[in-house]
Amino acid sequence: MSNTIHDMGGMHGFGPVEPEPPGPVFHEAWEGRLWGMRQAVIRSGKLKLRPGENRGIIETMGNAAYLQTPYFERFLRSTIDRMVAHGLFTQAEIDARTAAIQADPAAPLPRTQDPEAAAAARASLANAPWPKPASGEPVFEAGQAVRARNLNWEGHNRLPRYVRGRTGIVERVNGWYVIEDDHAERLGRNPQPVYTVGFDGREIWGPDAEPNLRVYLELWEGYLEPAELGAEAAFGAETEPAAAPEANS
Amino acid sequence: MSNTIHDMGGMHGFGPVEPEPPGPVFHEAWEGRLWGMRQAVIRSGKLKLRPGENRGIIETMGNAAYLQTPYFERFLRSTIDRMVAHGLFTQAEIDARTAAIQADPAAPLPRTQDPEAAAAARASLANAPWPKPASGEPVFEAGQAVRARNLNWEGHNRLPRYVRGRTGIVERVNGWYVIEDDHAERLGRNPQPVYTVGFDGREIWGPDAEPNLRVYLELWEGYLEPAELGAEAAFGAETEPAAAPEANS
Amino acid sequence: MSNHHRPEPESYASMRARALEALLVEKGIITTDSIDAVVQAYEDDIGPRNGARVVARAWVDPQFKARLLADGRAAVAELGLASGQGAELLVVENTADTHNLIVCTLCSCYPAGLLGLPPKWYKDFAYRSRAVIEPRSVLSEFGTELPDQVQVRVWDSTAELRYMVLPERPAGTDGLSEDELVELVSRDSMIGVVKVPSPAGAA
Amino acid sequence: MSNHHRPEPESYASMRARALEALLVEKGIITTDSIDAVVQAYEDDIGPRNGARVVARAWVDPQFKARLLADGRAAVAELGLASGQGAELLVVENTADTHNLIVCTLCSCYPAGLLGLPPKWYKDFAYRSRAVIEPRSVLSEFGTELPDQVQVRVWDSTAELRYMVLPERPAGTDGLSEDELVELVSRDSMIGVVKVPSPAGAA
Repeated sequence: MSNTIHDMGGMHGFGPVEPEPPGPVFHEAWEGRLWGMRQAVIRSGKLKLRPGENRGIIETMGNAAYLQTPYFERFLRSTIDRMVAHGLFTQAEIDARTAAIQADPAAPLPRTQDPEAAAAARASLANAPWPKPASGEPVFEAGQAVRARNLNWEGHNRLPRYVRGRTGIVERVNGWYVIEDDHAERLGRNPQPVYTVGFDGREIWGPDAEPNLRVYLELWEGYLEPAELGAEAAFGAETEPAAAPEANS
Repeated sequence: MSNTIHDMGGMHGFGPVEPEPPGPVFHEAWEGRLWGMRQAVIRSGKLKLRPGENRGIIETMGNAAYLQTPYFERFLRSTIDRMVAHGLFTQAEIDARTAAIQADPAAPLPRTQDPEAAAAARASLANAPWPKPASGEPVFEAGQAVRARNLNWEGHNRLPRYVRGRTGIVERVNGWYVIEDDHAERLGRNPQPVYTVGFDGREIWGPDAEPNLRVYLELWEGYLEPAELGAEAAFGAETEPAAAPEANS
Repeated sequence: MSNHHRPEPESYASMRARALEALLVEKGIITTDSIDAVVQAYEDDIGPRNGARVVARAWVDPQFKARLLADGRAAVAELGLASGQGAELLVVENTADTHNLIVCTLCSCYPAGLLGLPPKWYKDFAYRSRAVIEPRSVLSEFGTELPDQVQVRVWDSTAELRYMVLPERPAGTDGLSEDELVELVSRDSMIGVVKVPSPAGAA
Repeated sequence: MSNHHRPEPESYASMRARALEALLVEKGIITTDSIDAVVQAYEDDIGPRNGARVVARAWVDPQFKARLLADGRAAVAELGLASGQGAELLVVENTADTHNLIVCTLCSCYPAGLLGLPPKWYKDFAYRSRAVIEPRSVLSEFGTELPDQVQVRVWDSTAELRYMVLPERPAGTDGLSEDELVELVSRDSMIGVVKVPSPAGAA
C-alpha cells in the first residue's frame, strides 16, 4: 500500500540509530529457522509470489501494528499469510499447530531428510533473478532530466513519497524488470526499464538539506516523466564548495 | 517536531473512519476532569505555554508511541510534562501521588472551593484569543498564486508535508498571529499574517486525486513564497465538469 | 470524583489524572470547583446546539447569514456565542454546487465553542489522514454520496482559524420555526460529513 | 530445534514459527535438512567476508576494480560470488571527494550474497527514515565525520538493484597482502556508515 508508514524516508521521530557490533547472524533461533524455511519453500518452486506481493501484505497490516511489530515478526506474519493465500495450508491448520505447541512446548518437532533438495536449496541461494529481456528501447537516457510522477493511489508501489514531484538526472539505465506496483497496468509496458536517478538534496528537502547531498533511487520508467532541470535541481551549483564529477559511479 | 507521524494528512493505512452516534461528552470521567483542570490552570494564568509548546511535546513522544496512545492519554502526558517543565510541581511529586492512588484507589481526593475563581474559569471559556495587532502590510493578497515552501527542519511546525512545494491561490488574508514554529526566527516577522490558501486536489495528489477537490490550509506568511500558477494548479480547469465560482466562501 | 462508581478496575490513566488533580488542588493552584465548572460547561452548555442555533438563524435571516459569512466571530457574538478556540471563525456554506468538510490533520483543532468537544472519530487517525486525500470516500462512509460535479472543499485547520459548515437548508422546512429548525441540525452536518435531512414526513 | 536450550519462556513468535516449520515438514513441502542448509549457509558462508574479499581484490588489482565498477555482478562472479538478492549489483566507490551510503527506505533490501543478512539497525525505522534526509547526522552517530566539501551520495534500494560500497583503502596498508587486507574490511564500511581505519601501528 502506498502512503503507509513503511514509506518512511525523511520522517523524523524514530530516535537515534543504534549500531550494534557484529554478533550472531540470527538473534533468536526461530528467526533463522523462519528465514531458512522461507528460502527453502521458495527455492522448491512451491510458493510463487508475484513481485511485491510479500511487501504489499506487510504494508497493509496497519500503521500502528507495523511500528509495533519487529522485523522478523512482520516477516513471519506475511510468510504465513502468503502461504495460506497460496494454498500451502489453511489458517485453521497453522492456528491448531500453534496451539498444540503452546500446550506442549517441549514436544519434539518432526525431522525429515532429502539431501538432494537440501543441496539444491543451498546452491540456489547464489542464483539471483536476472532482469527480464528488454522489449523495446528505454524512453530516457543517462544524463537526462526526469521528474518522478506524483502518484498517490492505494496499493503497493515502489515510489517513495519523498521523491514524488521532484526533478533529477538519470544516472544509469539498468535492466528491465516487472514493475512491482498494484497499478502496474496503468504505468505502461511490463516489464519496463529501471533507471537509477540522482536528486540533489535541496531539490528533495529544500533549503535546509544537508550540504552537498545527492540521493539516488531506482525508478521504473512508468514512475518518470521528462523534465527541465530547474535551478534548485541543478547538480554542482556554485553554492556547493567542491561538487564531485559524476563520472565514477 | 516536523515530519513525524502526527503530520498524517494523505497517509493510507489507518483503516476506515468509525462514526459514533452522539453520546457522552467525555467517554471516561477522568477525561473530563483532565480537560477541566487543564482549562482551569491555563485560565488562572499559572501556566503560560508558548504557541505550539503543547503540540511540540506530543509530537516528540516517538512515532510508535503516538500511534499506540489514545488522544486523551497523549493529552494527559503532555499536560503533566508541561506542568513539570513550568515548575508547577516536580516529576517526583506526580509519580509519588500516582503511586499513592494506586496503593489506595478508594481514598477520597481533596475538594476545595473558590466560587469566584470557578465562575471566572467558566466565563473565560468564551474568550478566545484575538489576533495580534498587525505590524505592517501583508505581503500577499487574495487571488495571488503562492507556493508553500519546502521546509524540513526538525522541531514543531504547522506546515503539513502534503502541501510543501505545492502552488495554490490565496483565498483569504486573515489576522496576524505568532508563528508556531520552533524555527520562527528564520521565517520573518513575528507575529505575521496567516493566509487561507486553496490548492487544487490534482496539484497536491497528482492525476489520481478525487474529482473536483480543493483543499484549504491556513499558512503563516513565512511558509509561503510568490509563484506562478501552473496548468495543474489552475482552478476551474476545463477537465472539471462544473467548477464552482470562488465567490461564496 | 472520589465516590464515583467504578465497575471495572480503574485504568492507570485515570489514576494518573486523579493524581494530577490532587496535586494541583493540594498546592492551591486551582480549586476543584473550577474544574467542576469547566466540566459542567462542556457537558451542559457548550455543545452542538450552539452551532445549530447559528445555522437556524442564518436560514431564516438573510442579513444575519451575510454577516455570518463575512465575519463569523462577530455574527455568532450577536447570539452570545464564541468559537471558543482559535481567534477567527470562518463559516463555509454548502450549496448545490459546493460541499465543505472540516478537519485538523495535525492535531484536533475544532470550533469547540459552537460544536462542543469533537467526537472521537474526528481526532482519530483515519479521519485526519483521509479527509484531505479521499474526502468523497470518507463522506461515503457517513452515507453522504456526492456527484462529481459538486466541488468538495476541505478546510484543514492548521493555524488559528476555526471553521464551521453552514449546511444547506433541507426541502420541506418552509413552515418550520427557527426553534424547530434548530432541532434538525446535527453536529456532523456542521463538520460537513452529512447533510441535514428533510424532516420526517416532509415532501 | 527441539532439544534447544530455552532459558527464558519461549515467545509466541517462536512457537508460531515452529508450528509453521512442523506444518511444512509434515505436509512434505520441504524437509528439515533444507532449512538447516540455508541457516548454516548464512551462519557460516554467506557473510561480510565475501564482500571484504571483493574489496581487497579491487584494492590490489586495478583491472578488477575497473570491471567491478562497470559490472558488479560479472566481476564478483569471477570470485565465485553473487549479490544473492536483486538482479544487478552496483558497486559505488568512496574517494577523497565522495562518500557513499546504502539504505532501503521502503523495506530492507541489502546485498545479502556479499554482506550476509543485514544488521538490526539497517532494518530499523531510525536508519531507514534518516539516512536519506540527514545522512551526515547518521554517519556522525557511527563516528564518521565528513567535511562539507565531501559529497554524500545515498543509494535508496527501491527496485531490483543492490549496492555495495567500495571503501577507500586506508593509509599504512602498502605492505599488506590481499588476505591481510580482507581482515581490515568491516561490514559497516561496505554499507558506508564507517571508513576502513588504518591498521593498528600504521603511520
